[in-house]
Amino acid sequence: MSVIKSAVVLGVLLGAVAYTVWLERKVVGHIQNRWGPTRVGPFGLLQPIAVGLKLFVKEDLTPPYVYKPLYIAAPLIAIIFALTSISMVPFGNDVVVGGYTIPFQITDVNTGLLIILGITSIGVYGVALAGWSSNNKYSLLGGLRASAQMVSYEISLGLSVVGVLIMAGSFSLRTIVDSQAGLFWGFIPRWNIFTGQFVGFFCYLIAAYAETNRIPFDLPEAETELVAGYHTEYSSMKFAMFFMAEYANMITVGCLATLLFFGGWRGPIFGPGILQAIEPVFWFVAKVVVFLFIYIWVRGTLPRFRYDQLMAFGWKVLLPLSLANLIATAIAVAW
Amino acid sequence: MLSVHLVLFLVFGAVALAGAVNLLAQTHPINSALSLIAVMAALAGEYLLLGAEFVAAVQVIVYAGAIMVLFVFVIMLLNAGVEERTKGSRVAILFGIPGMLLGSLLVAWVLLRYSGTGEVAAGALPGAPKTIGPLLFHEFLLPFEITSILILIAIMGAVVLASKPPSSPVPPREGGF
Amino acid sequence: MTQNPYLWLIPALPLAGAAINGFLGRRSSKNAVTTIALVFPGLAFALALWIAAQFSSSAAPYGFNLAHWIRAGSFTADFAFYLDQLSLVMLLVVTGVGFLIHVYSVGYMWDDPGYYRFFSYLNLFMFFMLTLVLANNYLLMFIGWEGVGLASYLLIGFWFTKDSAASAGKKAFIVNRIGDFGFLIGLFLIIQHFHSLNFTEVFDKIRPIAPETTGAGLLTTIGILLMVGACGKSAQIPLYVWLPDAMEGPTPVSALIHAATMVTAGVYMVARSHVIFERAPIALTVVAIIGTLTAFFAATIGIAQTDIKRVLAYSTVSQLGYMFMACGVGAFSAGIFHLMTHAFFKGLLFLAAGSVIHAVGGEQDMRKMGGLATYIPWTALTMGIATLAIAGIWPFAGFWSKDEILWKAYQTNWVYWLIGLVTAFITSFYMFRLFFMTFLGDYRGIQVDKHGQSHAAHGHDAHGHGEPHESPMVMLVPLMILAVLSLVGGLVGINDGFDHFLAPVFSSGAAAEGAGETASHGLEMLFMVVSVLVAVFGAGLAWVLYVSRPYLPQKIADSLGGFYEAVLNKYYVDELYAKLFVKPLVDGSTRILWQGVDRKVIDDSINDAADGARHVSDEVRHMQSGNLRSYAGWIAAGAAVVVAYMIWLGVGR
Amino acid sequence: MVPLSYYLVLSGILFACGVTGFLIKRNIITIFMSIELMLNGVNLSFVAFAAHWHALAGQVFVFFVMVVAAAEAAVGLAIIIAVYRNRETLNVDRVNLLKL
Repeated sequence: MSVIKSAVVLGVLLGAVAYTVWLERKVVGHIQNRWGPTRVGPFGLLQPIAVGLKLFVKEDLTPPYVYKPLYIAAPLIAIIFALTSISMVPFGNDVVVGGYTIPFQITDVNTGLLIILGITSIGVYGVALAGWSSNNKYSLLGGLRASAQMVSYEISLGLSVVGVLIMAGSFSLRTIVDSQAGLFWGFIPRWNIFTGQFVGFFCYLIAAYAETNRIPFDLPEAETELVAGYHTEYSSMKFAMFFMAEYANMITVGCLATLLFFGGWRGPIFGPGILQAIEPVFWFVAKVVVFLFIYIWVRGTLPRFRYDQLMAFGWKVLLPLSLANLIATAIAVAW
Repeated sequence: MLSVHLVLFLVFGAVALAGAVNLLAQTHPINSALSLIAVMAALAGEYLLLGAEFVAAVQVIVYAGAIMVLFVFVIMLLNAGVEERTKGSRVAILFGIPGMLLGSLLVAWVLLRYSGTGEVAAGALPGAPKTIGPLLFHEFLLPFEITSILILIAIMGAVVLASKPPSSPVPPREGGF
Repeated sequence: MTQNPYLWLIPALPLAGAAINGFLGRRSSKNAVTTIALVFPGLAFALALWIAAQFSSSAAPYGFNLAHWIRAGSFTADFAFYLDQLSLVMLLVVTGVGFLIHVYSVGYMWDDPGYYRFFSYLNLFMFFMLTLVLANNYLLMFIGWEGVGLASYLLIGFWFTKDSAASAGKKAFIVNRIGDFGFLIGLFLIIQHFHSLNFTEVFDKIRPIAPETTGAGLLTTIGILLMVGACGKSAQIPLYVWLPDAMEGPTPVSALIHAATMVTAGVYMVARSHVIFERAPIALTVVAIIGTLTAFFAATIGIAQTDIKRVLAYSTVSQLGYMFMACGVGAFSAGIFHLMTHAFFKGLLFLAAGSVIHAVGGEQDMRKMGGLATYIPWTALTMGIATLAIAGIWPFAGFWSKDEILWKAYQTNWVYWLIGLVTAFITSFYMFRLFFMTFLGDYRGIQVDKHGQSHAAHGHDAHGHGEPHESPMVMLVPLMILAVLSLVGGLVGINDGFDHFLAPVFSSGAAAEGAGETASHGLEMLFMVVSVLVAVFGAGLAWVLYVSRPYLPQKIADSLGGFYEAVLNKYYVDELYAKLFVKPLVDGSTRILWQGVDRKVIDDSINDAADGARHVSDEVRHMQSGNLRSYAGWIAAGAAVVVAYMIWLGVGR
Repeated sequence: MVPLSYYLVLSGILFACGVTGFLIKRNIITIFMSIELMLNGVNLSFVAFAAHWHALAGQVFVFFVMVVAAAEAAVGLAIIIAVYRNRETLNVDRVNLLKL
């Protein structure tokens, strides 16, 4: 049962990763007044497959003087942890099919959020080790930047989430989503973002951008300074793994944002029974796609920070802000 | 009889032990660091077995995710290489390894022989955040606050220690001793 | 006990003066220093007079508890004051004579560079002396006792650049320590047995005790120890040696401290402790014997001295011996009476001597004086009155008190009386010798202004004029006042008036007193006549030897030979002490304490310990290789040992 | 059911490994990691005892150990950086000024 679910989720995720890439290219293209991919398939929809194929069949180049065990292990670590974290994410309500209750989730543990945080924190090693084992100063700088940046922003990330945790009183993502049921005045959903976690949400969003090394915080792979940062020396499938890991992480972050601040799969439910079973998943996916769009939008709009600005912002603005949010939430809840 | 609990315990224990030994055997610090991460992950598994899920999560997040990243970071920053061998190190190995084996065996023997018949069940004491929180913030409030002060001091100490020395050194006092 | 909240002001006022002058005097003008120095003791004197005016015997004793001091269990000692008839007499003497001497000092010390310092010390002395007199417990008294010692030390060594003055100060201090040692042990004994140092409480506890007539007991021990303290302070045999040397200090100091007040503290203390002494006849006898011997002994030394101040110093010792004799025969009030009159005439003598010294430009040797009566008539007149007073000529002050003592002494034992009478004769002789040598005959001093330089070392009165000159009024007025007091001061003793005034204090009185009253008045009159005759005879002898036939003394001295030498050299007592005590002490300290204990035991043990430590460290330091891992190894080894021990403990169980 | 002593033996062996690493490793960072290994070994016995005695305090103690470890890591690594800056080496045998 779990195996099937895992396989399905994994397949969907990889597909989503592929089409997030497509989405990104399209959106950025349009932002920059271009068309983006158009040649492969209608609207370039087959482009991801072509890219995948290309990467797959490219020569796997291993430069000399790299530290081989870690050079090989690094992309694996990155992709494995990126894909694992999705296993805690619930996509929708339980559905009952022929007497079997099927939760739309691979595993449901009480401390789901904690485990996701733990897994993402382990994910740093992929980037850091890749940078170090490449035996290349650009890579090393990228790795250093990545580890410092991710450790720093992980604190803000964790603290920004605690506000939601206080309100829900649980680490279980399912409980958190359930706590956001209902409406204000009949039309505003009681999502956390509307019930006081506005600041928390933005802290989360910014910290998440830094965690996933996305623009405007993509210092570890800043091509203008570091060639390609930590994955300078990687090519073909190994590069693809980093690539996929990055987009998988984006999706995970989007899922988490949806679950924590936007009521998860909650949305208007209507129509016949089969539709009612599908609709939560639809709402969920829709919200995640919105987040992915924002990701891409930001990438197309904002310039890159300087490294010292990044660290100063993380420690001097974001951390105090998320702390303040946490304290305010705690006081509000206690009161 | 081999219960699932025992099997899992043995598996995680073996991983932890292998990691610990590998930590000693490796000459490059980054390998040692990764071995240590493996040990920590295995121990997190042991904690989960014992029901201490929150401890396990924190173990992963704090230990593996933060402290060890710091280690790796420093190793990368200082570009630490393979250990040098010196006369002292050989002597240390000569005495250290047998000493460790002897000590471990002694401890193991004593513990197995004399520690009574205490047993623990899987998930014997569920350490959920909800149960640990009140304990931490009521019964152990003072130690908790003290550790926060400790952390604060450590942060300041780390900043002072690692910050670059002033570019223009203080001129020597005139007419001093 | 009646409360009198102004009591504490009397000692506090001079203290304020001392503090102000001591801290600010260096930068103040001389006039400011003078004002401060005179106003505060003057106020104290005025206050004392006011208190005396209000004093009524029925309300006495007065008391005032200023502050808690020591409270240990049931033992208490407070900053508390106590005023009865005895303290009142002392209070008036100290503040009155003290104030007059302050006034005199203004003139005497005017040119001294240490002017402010002198008055600071002098006021400090007043403070301590008044504390001593007014204390209501032995401990506070002891503070005053030590404080006057300190002030005395500071003032004897006032011209500390002069070697003899500095060593005289030290001598006074050290000799006094011997006495204080006895005093302290006496106090410890009192604490141990009576659990208090408060006069009232201690005496209340002692009164029920029967006199120790059969043998020496606790009270005798305490009495003798207290007497040792009194001997030190009041310069009695064998501790009198410091007082003549103390004349190195400025003359007003000699007058105030070493004649009128401080040296009488011992007498006051014995009188204050009369309750103890009355119950310890042996101690009382010792006091009497020591007093008598001192009186006689010091008087004989006084004959041969040529230094005007030293003659007075020995005379002081001698007169203090009289007071001790009085106390020793149980006539405490007579002793205090003599104390008072002595303060008047001896203070006057010293001040007049100071005036003489001032007049002749610092010269103190009487052989270089003579004929001064024409130059300094007022000084000569006042000094003459004082000489008549000390010699015991009717009706001067000394006559009344000395006669009282001799009469009481006779009632106890005629030997005391006889020696006292002989001493009175000698006193009269050497005092008139002093007077005649100084004021009559021809001036033998150096007329030229050379002395201005030759005596510059004295640090005072170095203006270069040849003629002896009269002192300024500021010095003469105190002389005159004291002269009047010396003239009439004894009249309070007529018809035992003084005795009756003090009677409440000494009410438990000696048994001898009652017996005295029954003796016939005729006998007493006879004694008076005898003592006056003796005094006149002594004066006449002095006239013969030093005025009409000045060549005779040298002849007598030659014929006496060795004995004269001995007297001239003060019976070699200082040399004897140097041989007997100082040298063994120095040698013992050098050989045993310094070279034996300090070098061989303490130094060597420390050096050996250090050497041992170094040898051990030389071996052990190899452990400190600088190798971090070896340190870690030691830590691990230590931990392993601890773990092994714990395992062994656990397994063993 | 697993005997408590098994956990303790594992914990003890991990601790012993940490001690040994402290003694035989030359690299300061590795030595530092050995200390962390020791702390982890101790933590395991804390959790095991907590389960055995049903006392959550044992788990709370683990938190404190972690906090101390974090503080120690921050300061320790800063010291290591300072040492490296001065001595240009991470080998403890070459950081030996602390001797006669």
